[in-house]
Amino acid sequence: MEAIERRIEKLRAEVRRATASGDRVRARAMRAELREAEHVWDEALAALEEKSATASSAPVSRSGPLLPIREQVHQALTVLGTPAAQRLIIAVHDAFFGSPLAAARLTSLRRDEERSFRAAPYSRPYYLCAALTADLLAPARGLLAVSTWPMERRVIGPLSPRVNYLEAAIRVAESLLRAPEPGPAAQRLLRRFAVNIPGAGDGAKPRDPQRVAAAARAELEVHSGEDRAVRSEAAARARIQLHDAEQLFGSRIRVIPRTGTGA
Amino acid sequence: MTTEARLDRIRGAVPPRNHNARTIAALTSNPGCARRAIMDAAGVDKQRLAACAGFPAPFGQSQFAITRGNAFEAQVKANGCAELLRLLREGLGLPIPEVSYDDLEEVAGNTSRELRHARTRSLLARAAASGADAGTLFDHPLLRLAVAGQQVYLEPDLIAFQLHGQFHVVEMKSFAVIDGQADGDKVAAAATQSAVYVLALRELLAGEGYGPDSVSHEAVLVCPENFSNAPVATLVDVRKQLTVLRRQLSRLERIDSLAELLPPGLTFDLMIDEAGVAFRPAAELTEAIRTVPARYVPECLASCEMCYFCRDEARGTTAALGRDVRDDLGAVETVSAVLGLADGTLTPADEQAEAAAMLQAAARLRRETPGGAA
Amino acid sequence: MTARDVPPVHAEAQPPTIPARQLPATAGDLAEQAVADVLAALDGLPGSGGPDDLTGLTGGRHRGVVVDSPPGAGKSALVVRVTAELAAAGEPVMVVAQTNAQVDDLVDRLALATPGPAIGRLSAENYMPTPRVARHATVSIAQRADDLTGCRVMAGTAAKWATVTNGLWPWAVIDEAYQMRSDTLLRIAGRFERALFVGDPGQLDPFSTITTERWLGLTWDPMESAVAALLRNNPGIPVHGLPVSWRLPATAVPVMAEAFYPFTGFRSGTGPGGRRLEFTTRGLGAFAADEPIETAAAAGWALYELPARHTVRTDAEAVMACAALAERILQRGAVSYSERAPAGELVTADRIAIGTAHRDQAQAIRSRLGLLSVAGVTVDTANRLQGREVDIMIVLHPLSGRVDASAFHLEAGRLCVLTSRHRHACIVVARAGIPQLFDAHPHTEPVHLNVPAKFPDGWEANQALMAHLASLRVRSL
Amino acid sequence: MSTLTALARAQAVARRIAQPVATVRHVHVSDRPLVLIPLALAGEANAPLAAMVGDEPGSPRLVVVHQPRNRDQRFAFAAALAGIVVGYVEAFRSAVETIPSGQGREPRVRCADAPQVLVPNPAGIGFVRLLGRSTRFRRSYGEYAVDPAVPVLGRWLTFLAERAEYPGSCLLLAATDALALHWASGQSPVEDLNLAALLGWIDPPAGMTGPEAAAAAEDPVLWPPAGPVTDPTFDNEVLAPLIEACARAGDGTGARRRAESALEAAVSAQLTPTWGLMWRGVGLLRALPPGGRVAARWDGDKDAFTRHAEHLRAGGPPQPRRDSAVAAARRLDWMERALASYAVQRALDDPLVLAEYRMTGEAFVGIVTAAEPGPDRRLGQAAQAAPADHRHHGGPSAGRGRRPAAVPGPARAERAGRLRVAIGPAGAGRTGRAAAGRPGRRGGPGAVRRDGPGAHADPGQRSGGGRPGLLHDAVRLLPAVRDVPAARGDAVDARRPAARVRARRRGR
Repeated sequence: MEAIERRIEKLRAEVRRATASGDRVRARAMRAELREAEHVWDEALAALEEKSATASSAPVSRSGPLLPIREQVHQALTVLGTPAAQRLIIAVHDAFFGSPLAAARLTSLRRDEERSFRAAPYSRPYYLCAALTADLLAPARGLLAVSTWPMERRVIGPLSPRVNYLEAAIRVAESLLRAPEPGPAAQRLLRRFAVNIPGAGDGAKPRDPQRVAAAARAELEVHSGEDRAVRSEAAARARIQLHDAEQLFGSRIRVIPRTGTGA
Repeated sequence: MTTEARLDRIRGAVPPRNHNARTIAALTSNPGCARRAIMDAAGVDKQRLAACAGFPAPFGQSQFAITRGNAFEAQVKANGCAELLRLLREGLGLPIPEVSYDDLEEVAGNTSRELRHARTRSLLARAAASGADAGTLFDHPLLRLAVAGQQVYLEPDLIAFQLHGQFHVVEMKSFAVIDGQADGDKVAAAATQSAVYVLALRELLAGEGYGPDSVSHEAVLVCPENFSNAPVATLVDVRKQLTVLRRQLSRLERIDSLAELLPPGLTFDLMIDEAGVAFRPAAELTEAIRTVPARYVPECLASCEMCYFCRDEARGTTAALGRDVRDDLGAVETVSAVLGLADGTLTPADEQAEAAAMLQAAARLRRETPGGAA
Repeated sequence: MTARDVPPVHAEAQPPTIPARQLPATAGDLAEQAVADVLAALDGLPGSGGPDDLTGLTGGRHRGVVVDSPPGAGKSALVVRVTAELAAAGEPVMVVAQTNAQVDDLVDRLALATPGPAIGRLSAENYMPTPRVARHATVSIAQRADDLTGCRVMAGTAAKWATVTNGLWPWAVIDEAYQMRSDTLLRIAGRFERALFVGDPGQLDPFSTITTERWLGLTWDPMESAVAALLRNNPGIPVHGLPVSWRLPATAVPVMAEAFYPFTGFRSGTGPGGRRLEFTTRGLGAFAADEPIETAAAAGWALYELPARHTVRTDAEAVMACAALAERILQRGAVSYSERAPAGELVTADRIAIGTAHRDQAQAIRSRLGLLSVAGVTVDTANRLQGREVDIMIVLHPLSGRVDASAFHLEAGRLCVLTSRHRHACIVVARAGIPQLFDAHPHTEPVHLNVPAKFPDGWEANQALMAHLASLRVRSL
Repeated sequence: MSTLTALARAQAVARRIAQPVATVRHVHVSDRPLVLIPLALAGEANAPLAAMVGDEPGSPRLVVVHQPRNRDQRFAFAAALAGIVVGYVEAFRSAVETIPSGQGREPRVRCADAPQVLVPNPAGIGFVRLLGRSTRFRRSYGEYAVDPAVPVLGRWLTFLAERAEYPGSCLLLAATDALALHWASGQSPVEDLNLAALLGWIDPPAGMTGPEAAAAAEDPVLWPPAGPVTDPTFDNEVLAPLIEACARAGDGTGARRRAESALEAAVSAQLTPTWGLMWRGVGLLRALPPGGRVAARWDGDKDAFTRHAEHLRAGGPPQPRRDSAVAAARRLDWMERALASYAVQRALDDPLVLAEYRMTGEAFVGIVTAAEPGPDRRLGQAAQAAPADHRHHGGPSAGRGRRPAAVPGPARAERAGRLRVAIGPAGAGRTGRAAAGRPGRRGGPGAVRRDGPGAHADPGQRSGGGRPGLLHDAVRLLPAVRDVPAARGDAVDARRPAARVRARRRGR
């Protein structure tokens, strides 16, 4: 035991010296050894504890409804009714379905969906797909949408991020009204929306959903007209220009990137 | 040999370290240092060089700081910059209709810098031209600035337009503003970096035929407030930083005069093999580095990767003890000379006579004072 | 001049007859318009209110007028005139200046300008009346305001006024307001209803021995100048500017305006050639000091450059050079021709000053002058020369002989004071290599939020001035 | 900084060991100081990571946050720290002493002693200030309620941090400041901010020279930074994996317990070396004989402590976020006076400090041959410099003896009077006014010995020479007689601390 701890100390020092002197190669090697040693130490300690037989209760991990991740995301997106980014999807799901979403698995989701679509088009009732940028009809960074939504809803013009945000706020507020007794997570979510919408509420006081929705509608008035114009124009283009897969997952320019010569 | 070729030789067989706002800002921290000027102009990897010469820099960034920084920026920009819009509206009077958001971090899934820069240029030009309803928030635009002859790509966090009818550089930093105040050095660094972006943005718009007034000299600094994660925006006047930067950049243009003084064969090449291991002997490097005069002051310890090397070189000089100390010692250059003059064993040169008188008086006082131990 | 040092002069040169010196400049020099404007502005002020209006703690109505005055724009004359007018209108006025010398000057000039109302000189217990105060029958001196009842005009230093704890004056006239700290304003703000703040924004800021970041960004930061705090708290307060410098010659104004008053600017009261400096004797180039003083006489400026060298503060060569210049000017019998003395008047020792950054430098120059037995030339630091006026100014450049430029030595206000005292010519003495200091100067000063950036920036201002002087450089032998 | 201190640094370089710049101790060192070494998580605003704290060299106590980003754990940390710090501080409220206050007024009662908290460096003081700010407004009820001890801690920490700005106060000290006040190292003031390096210069381990010890001290692996900032390589290679491990392991599992103990071990390893340094520093300071006026200044600290304790007992409000205009003006006035009298007291306590003023011609040495009462009240303490041998140090003075606490000894007559001084050790017998208030008269007609290099300057001219005497400073700083140009005339010297303060905030 002592020996291992001393070794760990020594390795840590080594790694730090290596990184400090910019020697990445050596650092990597040392780090590997260190992790190994730490693992050994952990094992050994664990073994000791087993002997001393401390009946530590097994971890009780909060297990939500065992839906596949795409179902959970679909639920959240359905609440929002607009393309949304990971953070928001997770927050919404947490607020209304009370089970945590594994963020890690979300990142790969869009790629998986695209693969499955290209393998067997339209074999699923819906796909979690991309939102498309209005100008280039390319996938908008980090946004998820539902394939069954009309194209107008899935294209993103310059005003759309704000418009979507306001619409999401309205939807969340309304769902909150419908919910029998909304939990604190839902309350927090609404508050986070309210802070950033003029006239939606003041200070840290819990806000009433109607007021938030009303405020959101008021600002929406300002943007919606112009936004809708851009979106429907883009949607029209998309319907003509893009083939099926692109309709859902966007088109990418493939430029051979010239290697930056520092200039 | 052209200056460019000369600088390439000095850097050695590695691609130049690209400048960024931080390194450009650093040009102002010790502009009197020829060593630093040459290395920066040549794009030398000072961190690695110092390490190979046996004096690894005392820097390095904690991943906690990095994570925190990214998380904060992401939070402020989430949902079409919802939080940022609130700050710009409440704090700086951005009109409600101004919510347009353009993401310039990639162009249709492509992240080539040329492409991004071209798109940045066209979008900003359009906004400038049509004034209203043509873009308000531009996320991660890619600008360009000529530094020592090379075109450097710069990526401000965000640029806001239609704020008082001008473009504003928005800089997001994760250091806290507590009761309206933040760490003065961090703010200074942020201000200088913003100034770099302002310069680059003005250069871009000048190319489109717009005057400097199209870009505000007030940058918007967004930081977490007090001990929360809630962001707060403050306007920072960067006019001083702009004048300083312009001057230092123009001096960097004249780097050739400096380069000419150096031995033609000079190079800091580390002889790195394909495994990424450097083979150049430290002694050789040391010799090479020393051919370029440095201007070490203790403040370098906070800003320059070469600091430990230069400090070691400067041992025994009064400069190594700090500006004030050197002043108080009558600008005598070395410690040994100071002590020699003080105890009279060194006969002062004419220009040292007064310093000598002063030092002797000081030495006498320390001697005479019980416990002075002089 | 004592007999000992007879200059090498040309026999036929005759010193001109010297007209009697007139009284120091007063309203005569002052643009009537400016006075009228200010009085009108003061008329417009609302009446009494909580003293807090001034310090801005409650904001609200403005009860002050600020007058920015570039060097020699008739600031004191304005103060005297306005005070006189207000007093004449029958209302008590408290006059506030920053030093006893300033107060004495004002009292003297007030007494001369207004034989009418009695003037009270509020003073510390150990104050000894200067002749220029004592000579006036209408001036009475006391330590307590209560002992001066009946004096319609009462003058004292801000520090003294801060000890006056009761009484409310309808009017206050505050001179050199940019040199008053805002905490002092806070102390005296309770004593008056309406105030006129007069000062030169280009000069040195007030100062504290304490270094703390505690109050940074507060609009009532006690380390700020009174005017700065006043304006930050009451943005609406009217700010007037005196547009004309009656002191600085046409040769000086463009340079000074560009370097130190970039936003307001001002012009010279005298046109090109309106002032002339001549010598009654020829130099014959016998003295190193001849060329610089002749250059200065011709161009209004000269840079007397000594060989580059890192020196201690009291650089003996520089010290000797400064002293020699003064001595030589007197030897050569400089005569100044101006609107005041069209026939010309001899530049006597009391019309020459030598300015430095540090006291020990001033001290060294004094002793040097002592050895040359040149008497009567004022030698002092920028801080103490504020408000002084001379014909010829000799400046030991703050950066001369330094290894590096420091914030202190770059301070715009310091250089501005030193180079804005003269009516005719300014000679800057410096070691070579100052421009290099600018380029090498590290810009590492911290930046603080909600603290307005201060302009002009000393680094820039210094460069502007040096750039101008470069063409008027005389290298020492 | 003066030429003498600078020269001492040069000598330190040559002799490879720090040189004394004081002959007596100018800070009070408690018999039972509380050493506090805080660590914060990089990138966050005052997110505590750990603290090693205690008033016993042998028994440091360690408080660690396993999830520094978790706000609840932050306040749990504050509560744990409160248990130690508040306990230590309030223990001093019990014992009181009675001060006869003369003039028929009844005697005062104040705490017999006061707490003294020692942190490694100025950044440590900054941490105390911020932790105080982040906790003193917390409520122990309602939403986000915290342990009742937390706001109390916040108010005490704030009190200490504010006191630390007060010249001459010793309630909260940074070890590097206290040491640098007494020794000049052979490195720059910036580098002096590294406690390990500074102590290396002052007290190198056997067989090592100062510079060697200082160089060794810069290896963050051997000598971890004294906080609050941790070394980046420690963050990335050690701390991050351990925190991650804690997060991964489920509550109450053996894995979690193991991860936590591993984290605690690692953090404690970062703190222990500094803990040792702190007590070594305390030892070095204790070894110095205390200056004559140190105790009097500590009495001032006791008064301040007593006042704040009363304020708390009376249920007074917490310190505001920022000073109001009036509070700011008043505080600045206090601080300026304190600074003036502190400078004077140090000069009077310590010939080596006085020597700095002799160097600049602000003070001089002579034999007091006679003293006659006179009207000049400004002579202040000048007469009391070193009463024992009647050597008279003209110049330094607290002015008007406004702070009698700081004015021990001699008769009023002497304080308000005219001195006849024989100048110089040689006692040439020339006499003159020893010290007067106005710059124009300081030094007076009688020539005094000029210690500085400008000795050639004719004495009659001394008046304006150099900076104005401390005497003048002190007098000027009383607002009633503040003389603005003179005040600004001191810019030269006052900018220096400014420069140092900036340097500090850069150093560790």
